Amino acid sequence: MSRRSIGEVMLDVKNISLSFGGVKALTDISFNVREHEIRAIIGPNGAGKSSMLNCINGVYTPQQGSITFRGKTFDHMNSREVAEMGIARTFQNLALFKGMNVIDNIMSGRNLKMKTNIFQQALRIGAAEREEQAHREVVERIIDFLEIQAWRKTPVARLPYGLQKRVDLGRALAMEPQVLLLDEPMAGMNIEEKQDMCRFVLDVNDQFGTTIVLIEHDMGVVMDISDRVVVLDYGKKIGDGTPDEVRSNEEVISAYLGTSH
Amino acid sequence: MGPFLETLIGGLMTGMLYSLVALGFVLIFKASGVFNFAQGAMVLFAALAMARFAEWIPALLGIEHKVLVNLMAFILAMGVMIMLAWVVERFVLGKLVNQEGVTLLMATLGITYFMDGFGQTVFGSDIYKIDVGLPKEPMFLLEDVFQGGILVNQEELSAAIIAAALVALLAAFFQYTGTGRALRAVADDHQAAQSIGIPLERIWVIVWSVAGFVALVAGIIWGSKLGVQFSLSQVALKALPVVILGGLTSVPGAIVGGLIIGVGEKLSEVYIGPMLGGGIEIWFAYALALLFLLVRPQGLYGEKIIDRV
Amino acid sequence: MAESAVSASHGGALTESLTFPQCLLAHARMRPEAPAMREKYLGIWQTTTWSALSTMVLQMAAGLAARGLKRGDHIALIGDNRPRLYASMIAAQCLGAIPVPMYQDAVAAEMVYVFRDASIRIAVVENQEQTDKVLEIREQCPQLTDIIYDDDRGLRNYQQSGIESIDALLEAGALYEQAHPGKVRQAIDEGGFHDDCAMFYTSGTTGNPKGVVHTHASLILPSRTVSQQEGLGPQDEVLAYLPMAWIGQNIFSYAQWLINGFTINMPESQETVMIDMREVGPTYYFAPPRVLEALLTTVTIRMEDASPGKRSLFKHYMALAKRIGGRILDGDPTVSFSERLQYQLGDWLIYGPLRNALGMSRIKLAYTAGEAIGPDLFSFYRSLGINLKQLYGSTETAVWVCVQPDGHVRADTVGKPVPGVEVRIRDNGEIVVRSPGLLREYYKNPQATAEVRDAEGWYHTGDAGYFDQEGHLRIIDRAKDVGQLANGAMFAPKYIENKLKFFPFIKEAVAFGQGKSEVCCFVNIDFEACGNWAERRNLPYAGYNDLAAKAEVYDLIQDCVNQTNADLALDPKLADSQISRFLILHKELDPDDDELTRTRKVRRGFIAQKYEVLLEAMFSGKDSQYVETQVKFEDGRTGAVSATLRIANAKRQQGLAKAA
Amino acid sequence: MLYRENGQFKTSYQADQQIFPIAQDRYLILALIAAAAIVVPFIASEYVFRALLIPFLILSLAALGLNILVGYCGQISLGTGGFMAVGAYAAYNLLVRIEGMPAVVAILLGGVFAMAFGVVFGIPSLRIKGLYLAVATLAAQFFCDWAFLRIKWLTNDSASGSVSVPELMVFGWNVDTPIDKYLFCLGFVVIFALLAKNLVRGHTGREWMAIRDMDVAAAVIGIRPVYAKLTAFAVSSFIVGVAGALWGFVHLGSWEPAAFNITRSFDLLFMVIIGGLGSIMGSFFRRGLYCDRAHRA
Repeated sequence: MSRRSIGEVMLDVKNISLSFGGVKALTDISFNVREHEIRAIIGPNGAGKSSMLNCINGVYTPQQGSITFRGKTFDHMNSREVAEMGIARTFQNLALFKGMNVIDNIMSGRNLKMKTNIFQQALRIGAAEREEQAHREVVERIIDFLEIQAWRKTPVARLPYGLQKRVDLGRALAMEPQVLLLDEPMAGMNIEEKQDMCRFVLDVNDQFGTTIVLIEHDMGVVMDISDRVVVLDYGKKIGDGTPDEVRSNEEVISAYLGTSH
Repeated sequence: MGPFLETLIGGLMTGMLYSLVALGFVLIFKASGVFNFAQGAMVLFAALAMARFAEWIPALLGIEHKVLVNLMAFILAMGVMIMLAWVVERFVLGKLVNQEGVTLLMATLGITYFMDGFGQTVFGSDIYKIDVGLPKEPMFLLEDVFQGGILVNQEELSAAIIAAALVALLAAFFQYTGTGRALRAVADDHQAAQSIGIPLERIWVIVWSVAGFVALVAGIIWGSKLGVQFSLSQVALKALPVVILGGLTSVPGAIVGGLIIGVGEKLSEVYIGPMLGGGIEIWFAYALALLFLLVRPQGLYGEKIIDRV
Repeated sequence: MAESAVSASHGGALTESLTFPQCLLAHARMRPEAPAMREKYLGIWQTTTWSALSTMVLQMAAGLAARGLKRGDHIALIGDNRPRLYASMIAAQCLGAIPVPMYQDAVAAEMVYVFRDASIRIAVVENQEQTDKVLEIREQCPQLTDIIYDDDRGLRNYQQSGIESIDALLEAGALYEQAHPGKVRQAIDEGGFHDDCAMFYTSGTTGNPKGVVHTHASLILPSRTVSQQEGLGPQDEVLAYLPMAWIGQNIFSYAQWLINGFTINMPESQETVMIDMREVGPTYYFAPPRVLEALLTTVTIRMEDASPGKRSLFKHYMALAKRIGGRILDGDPTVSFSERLQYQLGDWLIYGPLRNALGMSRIKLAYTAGEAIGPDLFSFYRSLGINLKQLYGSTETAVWVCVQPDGHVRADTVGKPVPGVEVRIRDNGEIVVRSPGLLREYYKNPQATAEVRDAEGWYHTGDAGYFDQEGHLRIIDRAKDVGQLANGAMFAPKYIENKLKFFPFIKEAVAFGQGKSEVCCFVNIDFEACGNWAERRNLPYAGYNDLAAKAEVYDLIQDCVNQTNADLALDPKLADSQISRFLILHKELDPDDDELTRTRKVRRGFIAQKYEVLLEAMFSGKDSQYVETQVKFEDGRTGAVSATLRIANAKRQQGLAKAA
Repeated sequence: MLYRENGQFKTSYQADQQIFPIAQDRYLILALIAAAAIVVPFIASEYVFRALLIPFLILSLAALGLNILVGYCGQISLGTGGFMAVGAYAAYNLLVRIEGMPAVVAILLGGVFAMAFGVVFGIPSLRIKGLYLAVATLAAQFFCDWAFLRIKWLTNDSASGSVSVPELMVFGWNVDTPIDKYLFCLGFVVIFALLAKNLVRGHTGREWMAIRDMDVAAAVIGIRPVYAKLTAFAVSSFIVGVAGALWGFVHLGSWEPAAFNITRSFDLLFMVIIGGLGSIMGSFFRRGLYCDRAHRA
C-alpha cells in the first residue's frame, strides 16, 4: 500500500514551557509537524505529553514559547480558534459527552459547521431541518468508517471502553480536521482493539490526508505507524527523529528502562 | 467617626455569628461533600427545642433555678440534635453516598422541609423566648475619645464573644484532635479514608452533631435576640454568601468571610441603603460575594481548580 | 372475481417460464417504482426500485461483456449480502455466464480449489478483505483476469492491474452499450429456461467440494410451486442475511425474490442483523436452527436479569403458550374460549412484545432446515404464534423436497413432499427424490453425478428416513452413517448427536460405535449456557477448557446423556445404541480446524482419526486420557493445545424391546 | 405493551430524526394532548381547574424552562422564583403602562425581560461552577424579593408590591372562566414544549449538553462556553418568565412579591431534579413534554 507524500512543516512548536504553581510540566519543548505525516510524542506516564497537547489546543496557556500553525504564530492558543483552524483532538481519559448517544456525540463535532440560528432551530423548519439532515449524513459516513453502526443510538456511557475510544475519534473526525491530535488512542486496549485503532488511524491519514500527532506511553504500536517521533521525559525533550533513530537513542533507552509499563 | 466605628463593630459582631453558622456548612461540606441547606432549619429546630425545654422543665420538674434549667434544656436540646444527626446519616446520607452535589443538595432541602414541619408540630409554631441571661442593657465605650462615645449592644458583644470562642474551639478541634484529622481525611477522599479504616458513618454522625451543636448555639444567640420564630431559619440564607465567599472547604475562610459580610452588610445598610430605599442587606451580601467570586471563583481560601484532561 | 382474488393474493408474481434476467425485466416493466431491494446504509434504508435495479444490472452486464465475459464463463461472487453483488449475479446471468457465490469467511487456500475447478474468469468481491484474499491466490488461477470490488475503502491505492471498482465497471458498461447497443438485451433474449444459471459448491463432508450446477428451470420451478402454495407475493419483505454461497439463501432471497417480486432487505453489517431485523420486520423468514437457538438464548438470558415480577409473568404465560399456542396456530378447534382469551391477554403482555423484540411481529411464514431442530426450540417459536415450519432438501434438490403444510406441523418430521416432487424410500432406508429442481450435474464430474442420480433420474439423497402414518417424512440420519453395532443392532450417530444437541448445554456432539459393542461420544459444551449456569451457582472458571473439565459440568452433561439414553430406550430400533461412555472435549470443534463443515456439520471421519487416542481410550474403558491437538487461530497462526480429559460413564436404560 | 417497531424502518433522515420515531409514541402523545384539550374540560370541576390543573400546567412550564438550564446545560439555579417575578411584574407594567397592550404580547415581553435579567445573572456562570453558582443565583432571588418590595416604580407604586391585573382579553377571547384559563395555559405549555424540544435536539441543545457533560472537550471542539451558557440562561429564563407572567395573570390575578419567593425556586428545582431522578410525575414530563434523552437512545 503506497503511503501519501509528506509535505511542508505545518505546525511548529517553539520553546514551550508550562508550569502549574511552581510544578514544571514542560520545559523548553520544541518540535515541528509536517503536512500529512504521522508524528508521535512518546514518553513515560507523567512526561508531560498530554500537557503538550493541551497547550496546542488552548486548554492550557504556556508561560513561555510560541506555536506557529500555517504561518500564523501564537504565544497562546484559544480553543475556539484552534478548532476553527482545523485542529481536532481526542482525549486520554475519555471526555465523551456521557449524556448523549453516539450520533449526537459525533454530531457535536459538526457544531462549528452548523449555521442556523436559535429561532430557526426552535421552529425546526426549512433550513434547520435540512442542516440537521445534511450533517447527519456526514456523521453516518464517519460511523460507517469506524464500524460502529450497531451502536449509533446507544448512550456512549453504556459502550465498552474500546468503542468509546472510537466514538471519541469519530467526534474529532467530524470536524474534518487538518491536524488530528490523538491522546493515547490505544491506552488500555486489548490487541484486537489496538489493531483496529491502528487501522483507523492509518486509514484516516491515508484517505483524508489528515496530519496526525499522537501520544503514546508504550513504544510498541507507535513505532510501526509513525513517521517521526518526539520523546519526552519529565517535561523535557530527550529525543526526536525517525522511529529507528529514536530506538537507538541512549537517553530514550535509559528513560524507558527506568520506567516499567 | 463615631457612628462609623459603631457600625463597624456592630458588623464585626454579627459577622461573628455568620461565621458560626457558616462553620456549620463548611464542616459538613468538608466531611461529606454535602452542601447542607438544612443548616438554617437546624438553627430554628435547635432554638425551638431549647426554648420549649426551658419552659417544660420547670413546669414538669418544678425546678426553678434559671441557670440549672437552661443547662438541662441545653443538654436535652443537644441530645435532640445528636439524634437528628444520627437519623440524617442513617436514613438520608447513608443512602446517597457518592451522589451528585445537586442530588445531595436537594436531599438537604428535603431535610429542611421535614425539620420545619416536624419541629413546629412538636414544639409549636408561636414565637418563643430564650433567656440565657445575656446582658441586655447597652454600654458605651471610649466616651472620652468622642463625646457620646460608641454605643455597643452588650448582648451582641457577649454573643460575639461566645461565637468567637466557639469558632476558635471548632477550628482547634478540626486541626488538632484525632477525630478532626479523620474528618479531614474523609473530606479529602472517601474511599481512601474508608480503606484506612476510618468509619464513614460514625464520622458523619459526629460532623452532623457538631453542626447541630453550632446550630444550637447560634439558635440560642439569635433566638434570645429576635425571639424564636420561623424567620430564624433565614439566618442560614445569610450565611450562604459567607460560605462561598470564604470557600466551601475552608474554616478560616468561613471566619474571615463572616466578618467581611457582617461589616459589608452593616456599612452598606447604613451608607448605601437609604439611597435604595433600605432593606438591602438581604441581597447585598450576595452581591458582594458574587462580585468577589468573579475575581476568585474558588472563594477566598478554596483550592484552585485545574481542569485535567 | 376469482381471478381478481388470485391476483390480489399474489399479483405480480410471475408464472411464465422466464430466466432470472427476464424476470427482472418483467418486474421492471410491470411495477417499475416498487422497491426491489433495500439496504441499510448510512443509518437509513436506501431503496432500489425494480426499474433502477434493471438499469443497473443491464449496465453492469454491459460492463462484464466489455471485460470479455461470455456465455458459459464462470464468475465468482464473494462477500456479504450487498445490492450490487446481487445485481452482478443477475448481470452475469444476462450474458449467460454462471455465477458461483462463495462463502466470505473462507480462507484463501480454500478458495483456490473452487477458482481452479470452475476456472473462474472474473471475481466480484465485496471489499478490501476479499480483494486481498483473491489477490493472494491469483497466480495460482491463470484464468482469473479481473477482480471487481464494491466498497473501495482502503483500495484506492492498489496499483495492481486487473482490479477495478464496480463504479468503473459501470462506466465501462455505459461505453460498451454505446458501442454495441442492444447487445445485452439480445443476450438476455437468447437465454434459455433450461440453461445453466448458477453453481453452488457443496462443502462435502469428505473430499473436495463438488460444484452443483443448476438451471433457471431447476431453481425456479419448485420455488414457484411453493410460493403459490404458501401465498407469497410482491407485498412480502425478506431479510437477506445468510451467506450467498448457501443454496437456501439463493432460493429464499434470489429465486423466490425474482419470481414473486417481493422486497429483499440487506442488513448494515453482521453485528446489526438483530437491530435491522427488528426494523424491517420481515414477513417471510428463514433461519437455520442454530440462529433460532441463539435468539432464544438471548431472550432467556434477558429474562433471567428481569425483575422477579416480570419473570413470573413471563413464566406463567410461556407455560400457557406452550400448552395452547401451537394448537391455536394449527387451528385446533378443541382449544376452549377461555383459553383463547387468556392467550390473547398473554399476546398483549408477553408474546407481542417478545415477537417485536425478535423482529418477528409481521412474520407470515418462517422456515427452518439444515439440521434437525430441538422440539422445545421449535415449539417455543410456534407457541408465540410465529408460523415456523420445517422443510427438507439439499443443494442438489434446490432445497424443496418436503415442506410441512399449514396445520400439520410436527417437531420431529419434515412434512410432506412438495407438489411435483416424487419421494421414495429404498429398501436400505435411503430417501430418493425425483423433481424438476434436481441439479443438472456435478460440474466436470460425471462419475460423481452418476453416483447420485440413477438411470430413472432418481436422486439419491444419502439420507435415511421413513414416512410416518400421516405421510410425513421423518429423517433418521445420513444413510451411510446409519451403521451397525457389533451385535448388528442399528446405530444412527447423527440421530443420537441431535438428541444430545437439543440440550442447551451441549453445543456439539460426535457419537462413535460403528462395529463396536457399545456407543461412546464426544461432547462440546455450550460455553455461554454452561457459563451462565456456572455463574448462577457461583462456580469460578478460567475459560472454556477449564469449565469443560469441571466435575459439576460433567455431572450436568451426564444427566443430559442419561435422558437421551432414556429416549433411545423407547425406540426398539435404537435401544441398543444407548451411550455408555462420553467425554467433554477440551476445545470447541471449529471449521477452521476442518472438524466442522462451513455449515457446521461435524466431520465424523476426520474427527475420528484426529482424536484417535481418545477413541481408543474410551472404548478400552480408561477413565482419563492425555491428548494434544493442533489449532488454527483467527489470524491464521497455528498452535497446540493439550489436556488430560476425563472419561465418564452414562446410565443405560433397560430397552423396552428387551423388557417386552 | 402494544409497542411495535417492526416494519417501521426509516428511509430518510427526516423520518429517523423526528421527535417520536415510533408511530405508537406519536399517537400516544397526540391522544394525550387531545384528551387534555377536549376531554378534561368536560370532566374536571372548577375547583380542580383552579387548585390543580392550572397551577400544574404553569409550574410544569416553569420547570420545563428550568430544566433547560439545569437538565441540559448543567447549571444549577436557585433564582427561578426571581425570574418568574421579573416576568410577572414586567408583563404587569407593560399592560398597565402601555395603552392597548395585548395581554399575550405583554406576557411574552415579560418573558423577554426575564430573559435579559437571566442573562445578566448568568454571567457569573462563566467563572463560577456547581454549588458556588447555585448559591450565587440566590442573589437574583433575593434581589428580586427586595426590588419588588422596595422599588415602588416597578410595582406601579402599589403598596408593598401587591398588584392585580384586569380581566384577561386575548384577541377578543375573554379568558375568565377556569376552563378558558386552563386551555390558555395548555396552549402555552404545548407550544413551548415543542419549541424547547426542537431546540434541545438541534445543535444548540447539543452545545448545552456538551457543556454540561464535559466542558473542556466542548471547548476543544469549538463550542464557546460563554455562548452556550448564556443562551441556556436566556432561553430558560424566557420560558420561566412567561410562566411567571402566567402565574400572576392567569392563576393569581393579583399577587405580591411573596408569590415568587425562594421556596418557589426550591420547589421548581425539586420538580426538575425529581423528574431527572425518574419519578412518575417527572418521567411523565420527561417523556411527554421534555426531550427524553433515554428515548433517543
